Amino acid sequence: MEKALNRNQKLILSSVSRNLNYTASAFLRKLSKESGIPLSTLKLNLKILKEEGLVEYGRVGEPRPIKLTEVGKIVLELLDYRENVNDIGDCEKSVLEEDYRELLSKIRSKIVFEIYQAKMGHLPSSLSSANIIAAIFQVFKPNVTESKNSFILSKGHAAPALYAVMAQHGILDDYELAFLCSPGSRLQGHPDKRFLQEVIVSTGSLGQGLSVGVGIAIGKKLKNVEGKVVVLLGDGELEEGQIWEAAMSASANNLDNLIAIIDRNFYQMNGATEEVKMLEPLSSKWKSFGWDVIEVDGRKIDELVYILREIEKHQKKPTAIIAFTERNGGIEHIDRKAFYYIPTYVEYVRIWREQIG
Amino acid sequence: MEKALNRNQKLILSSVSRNLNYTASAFLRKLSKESGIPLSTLKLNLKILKEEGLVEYGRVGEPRPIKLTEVGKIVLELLDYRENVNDIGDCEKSVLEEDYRELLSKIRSKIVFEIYQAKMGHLPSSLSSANIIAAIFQVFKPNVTESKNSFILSKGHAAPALYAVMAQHGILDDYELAFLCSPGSRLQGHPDKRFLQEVIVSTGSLGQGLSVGVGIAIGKKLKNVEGKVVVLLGDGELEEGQIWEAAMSASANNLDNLIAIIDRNFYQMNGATEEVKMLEPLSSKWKSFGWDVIEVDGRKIDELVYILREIEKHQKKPTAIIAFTERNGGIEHIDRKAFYYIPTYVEYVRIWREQIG
Amino acid sequence: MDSVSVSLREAFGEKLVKIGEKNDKVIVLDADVGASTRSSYFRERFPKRFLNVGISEQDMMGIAAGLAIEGFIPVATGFAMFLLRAWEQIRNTISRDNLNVKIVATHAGLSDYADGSSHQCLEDIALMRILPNMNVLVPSDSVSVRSLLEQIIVLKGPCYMRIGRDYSPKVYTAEEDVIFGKPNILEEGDDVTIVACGIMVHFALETRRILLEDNIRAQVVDLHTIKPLNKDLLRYCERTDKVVTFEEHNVLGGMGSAVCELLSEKGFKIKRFGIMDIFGESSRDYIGLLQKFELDENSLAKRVKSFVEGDSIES
Amino acid sequence: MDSVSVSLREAFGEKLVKIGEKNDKVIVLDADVGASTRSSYFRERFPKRFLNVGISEQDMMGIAAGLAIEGFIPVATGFAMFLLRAWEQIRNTISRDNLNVKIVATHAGLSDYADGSSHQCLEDIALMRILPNMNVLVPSDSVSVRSLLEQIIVLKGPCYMRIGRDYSPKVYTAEEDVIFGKPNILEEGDDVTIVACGIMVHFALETRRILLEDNIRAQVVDLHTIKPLNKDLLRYCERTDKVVTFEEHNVLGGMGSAVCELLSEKGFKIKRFGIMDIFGESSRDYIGLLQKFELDENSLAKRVKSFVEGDSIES
Ligand SMILES: Cc1ncc(C[n+]2csc(CCOP(=O)(O)OP(=O)(O)O)c2C)c(N)n1
Ligand SMILES: Cc1ncc(C[n+]2csc(CCOP(=O)(O)OP(=O)(O)O)c2C)c(N)n1
Ligand SMILES: [Mg+2]
Ligand SMILES: [Mg+2]
Repeated sequence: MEKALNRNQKLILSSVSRNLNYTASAFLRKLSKESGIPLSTLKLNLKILKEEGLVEYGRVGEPRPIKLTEVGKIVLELLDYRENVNDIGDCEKSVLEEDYRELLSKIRSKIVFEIYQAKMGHLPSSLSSANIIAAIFQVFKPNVTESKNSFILSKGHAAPALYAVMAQHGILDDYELAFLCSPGSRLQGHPDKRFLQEVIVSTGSLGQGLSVGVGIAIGKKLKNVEGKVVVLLGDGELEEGQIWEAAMSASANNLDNLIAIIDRNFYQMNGATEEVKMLEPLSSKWKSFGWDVIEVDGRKIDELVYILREIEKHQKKPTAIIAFTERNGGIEHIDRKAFYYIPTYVEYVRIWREQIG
Repeated sequence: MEKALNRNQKLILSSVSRNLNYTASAFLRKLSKESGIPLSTLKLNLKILKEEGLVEYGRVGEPRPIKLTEVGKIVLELLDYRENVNDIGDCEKSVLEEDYRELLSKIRSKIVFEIYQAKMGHLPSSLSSANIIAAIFQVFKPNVTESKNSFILSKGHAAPALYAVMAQHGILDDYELAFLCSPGSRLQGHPDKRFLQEVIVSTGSLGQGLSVGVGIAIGKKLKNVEGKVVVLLGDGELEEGQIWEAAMSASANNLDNLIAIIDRNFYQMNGATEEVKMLEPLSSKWKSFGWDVIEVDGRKIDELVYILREIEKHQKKPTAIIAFTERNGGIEHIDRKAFYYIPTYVEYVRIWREQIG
Repeated sequence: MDSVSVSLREAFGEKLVKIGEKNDKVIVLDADVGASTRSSYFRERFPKRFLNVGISEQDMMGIAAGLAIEGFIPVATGFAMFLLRAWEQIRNTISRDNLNVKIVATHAGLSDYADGSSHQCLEDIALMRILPNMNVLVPSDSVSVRSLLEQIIVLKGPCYMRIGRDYSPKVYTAEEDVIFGKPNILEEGDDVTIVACGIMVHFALETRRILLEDNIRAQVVDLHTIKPLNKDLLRYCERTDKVVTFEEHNVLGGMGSAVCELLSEKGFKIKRFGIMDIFGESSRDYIGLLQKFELDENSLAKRVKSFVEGDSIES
Repeated sequence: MDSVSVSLREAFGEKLVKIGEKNDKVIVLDADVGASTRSSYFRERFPKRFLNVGISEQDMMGIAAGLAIEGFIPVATGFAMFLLRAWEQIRNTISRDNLNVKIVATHAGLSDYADGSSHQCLEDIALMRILPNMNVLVPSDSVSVRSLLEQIIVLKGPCYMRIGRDYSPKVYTAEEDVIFGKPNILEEGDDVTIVACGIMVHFALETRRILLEDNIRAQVVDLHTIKPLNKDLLRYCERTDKVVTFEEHNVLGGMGSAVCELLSEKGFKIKRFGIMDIFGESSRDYIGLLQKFELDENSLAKRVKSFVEGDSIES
């Protein structure tokens, strides 16, 4: 699962959906003739698609018509609308400067898709961060080889949101989103560099990302290179003492290239942050640790994008953005107090419709 | 080394100093006659004193006069002036309400004595805390069985100061102060409960004491018993994230029975706190973590005692006392920037004279 | 034998409530994963004796130490991996002062199959068994969880109990059969001894069944108490020529290593099966993951057979 | 053989400067103990490439990870005991991502004799060797410190190097004789093999001398690289009937345990000598403390003799 769908596989997938009632071999012969692609090539790719559970067909002596599996259909659906927004990398062009609504709908749908497919993964926490991660990628395009900026998802359990945004930016293929938590998949339950290089550092154990961010920021200064380091933290995550060690290190080292964004949704795993440990006055905490603090409505991606662009230009100190969010990402019928939530098929379809209509 | 000097051993020690030029057996016969104590008892005790290096004498076939060793002399010196202040436990009586100068001089001398004897241990850090620990014991008499109050020396490297105060309060015998860091001694390099029960919890690894204090404070509340929990922290120690975890827990649990005292001497092991990690604005930090904060001149024990008594009566929240100190404890020729300092004999005598003159 | 009993964490959560009913000194601590560890059952029943200290594992261990000093019996709960965040605190405070803290770690081994390598704890047996004063337990099914939990609560001193998340094929029927400190011989045999802990005990029994088809008779021992290590194990192992160990843990430093240490003076031939010094990864199902790491009964039977028959292909 | 060479931490501090002169990618991190570890020499020479992060070991490991990601070669230094405060960070960030961080831990074993049990680290070999990707080294004298430090700086991947404070009787004369990953046979012998690491190598050589008086000929192997564990060791051990291990570490989980694991399939008779699963304590001198724990050459010779002669009094 290390690679995304190739061109031939995409072709097969879309053809299958249009050609009903063929056996696999008849289908392949037809497609080969139409496309000019050698039969053996198509055969190989079809086999891969079957192994990965996207298509099903009979076998020798027991012929059945070839068709898409449930997963196959959804992957195709995703591929289709990606075509509409002009494919990988270009996504930005298609997005109007001030209208990110469509972008966000797509990202949210992708998140729901991932989790519905896997029947695991942390939906509310991912929805909570979707806007923020989208804004970060919009402004900084981090972690790819050409980029000077780095992004660390310290609250690693929002991995599905990261993957969705990465897919939106062409770092992942949409098709891979069907394989969250599958063995060997690049989409591990938490961002895992061993499987996905663009994850610059593996996370999943809370409270560690900010220190790594400090190290990268110091590294950039030592090398005398430009670039911002952005770390996304959960609010509950701030209960880890290591965060405050890192906060002190950042100000002691004058890291005016380090940005921490706090996904302030007021809930952690087993309760409200203020009931468990009382984080308020949160902004005073960061200030007393030597940081500049900005509070922002984290549900509004345009605000986030605006603020990030401003910081990019004018940062003087390590800067904490407290982004007020909701753990349902605005999807009303998901309880924003809940940590676990796996949609049923009906809910899945409903959300999907709501989002991409 | 689990026990202090017994009555007989003390007697032997002081007699040796008055009786010169006796062999050991002649000395013992004389003493037995004078005191009425059986010869065998004295013999046994003398042997112990020799094993512990307090006296020396010849052996069969090689007679030498019995005499005190260097250590023996100092132990005796200590024993002597303890007699003057009316022995164990009563020390408080002898201290005028507002005049702790003598008390402190004694404690400081004891600290210097310990470290001079051992040629190891952290003198500056101990001197820095001496006033504070003395004040805590003055007000709360913690850790002994009858006490409802608990004290944790989270900055465990100030153990010599703790031991000195404990000796002052009769929890240790002065005699033991000669055995800091000796194998089997109750006076381990850092407070160690395995060797000294009154240390309620072992320390030495920085940053852990406040959490234990939180646990004890919660325990007292659950049991519905009175009593304060006092934790002494180094300022450098505040760089451990666990401190801030504990700080949050304390306020989240409304621990109005927990007091943290910060020995604010502005130095850590390898530099000035503000150069290494920038702790200021320190009082804002504690406030933003939900604590009441009081700043006090930590060089003035009467101020410390006064503040602690006030807090004992009126505490409403977990309370941090930032006590401004100097790491030489006011002994001018010790450099308060230095972390390591072992006095030479000359310095030792000089300090000793200065203190108890 | 292969009917799945109640989930391990369910057994833990329910038993904890029962213990709480009898013993009001028991205080349960949680680092914000109570719903997952099922310590939340205790919270519902005894809200005043339950404390979610937040996502601060180090602080939790310190608080537990303080409560123990005040005479309570704190049970500090969490995911095995994240409790190890506080290893040094456990070492320098709890274990050094021999404090009466009970640590119960869930989601150990590969049992948290979805979450991947950051959550799959393959090191805790090693980290805990080398601590003086610490008792280390790895119950093999939900019956053992109940039985051993009850026993460690009354024991004086620090304990670490490791359990997986849910999967728990039945090994025992009666709680009385599982006694702290006493390894259990579950099946006799004279060709090879399989020493196992945790759910690997179930796989040991299954492996034995498969090996029988090849006429290899395996003795199966459940080593639920890894520390203190009962020396009877030595005697049991003497009954067979060769010894193998099964654990859901790195093959370095864990239970297998403890067995090697115990038997080392006697010249036994021992082979350890576990995770071969690599990290875990995500999976959508547990058994699939065990298969990937060759810890299912079929892989194990093949591997044991090749060891018993003397051609050690792997090494 | 028993002339004391330059102190271990001195050797480390000085060599670090030399390495820094040749390689400007090397950045040294300290958690406020630089004067004690002697990483301060590097600070004096290259103040811009030295960072005292303060008393925050966890943060230090994270920062080291970040620097490695940016292509530097961070050397994270500190007392062994307190670096373990960051075990989980080392595990989940450095080791999991196979990052090029070099960890050098001083004051290990009993070498910090004055400070007592909170500082005397008897667990680090165990905690580090069970981490995938981690290389674990325990140089036996100051020559080995220099040699191995130089080698691990150029190696790609995470390394943990353990050294004591000062005491360092001479074992080697030439740095070329110590090669990463290659156990060194220092003395031949056919009655028993002594596998040792750290300053215990010196005591192994001294023990051998004493055993010779009883006509027991010991082979002495310096296992300075504990991970990756070189399988040649197996071959070396085959030359003698029995094997003993010497380490300044808990006998559980450490180097001796690694040797047991390696030899376990072959039916060797092995006995481990180290700290018998208890904590350290303060002392005014190092050798006295080693004697107390029966790790001096005389105690060791007696203990090895009794094992070789077959009456295992202790067990
Ligand atoms: C060190 C550590 N402890 C515990 C966990 C388990 N855990 C995963 S998510 C979570 C709650 C996180 O809350 P918050 O940071 O507020 O994130 P949110 O999901 O609300 O965005 C917990 C406790 C973990 N992953 N790492
Ligand atoms: C966890 C831990 N890290 C490092 C040390 C080593 N150490 C002992 S004292 C000290 C400096 C403490 O500074 P501070 O807290 O300011 O105490 P002071 O001596 O100034 O009172 C350090 C780093 C330790 N004991 N524990
Ligand atoms: Mg939250
Ligand atoms: Mg200080």
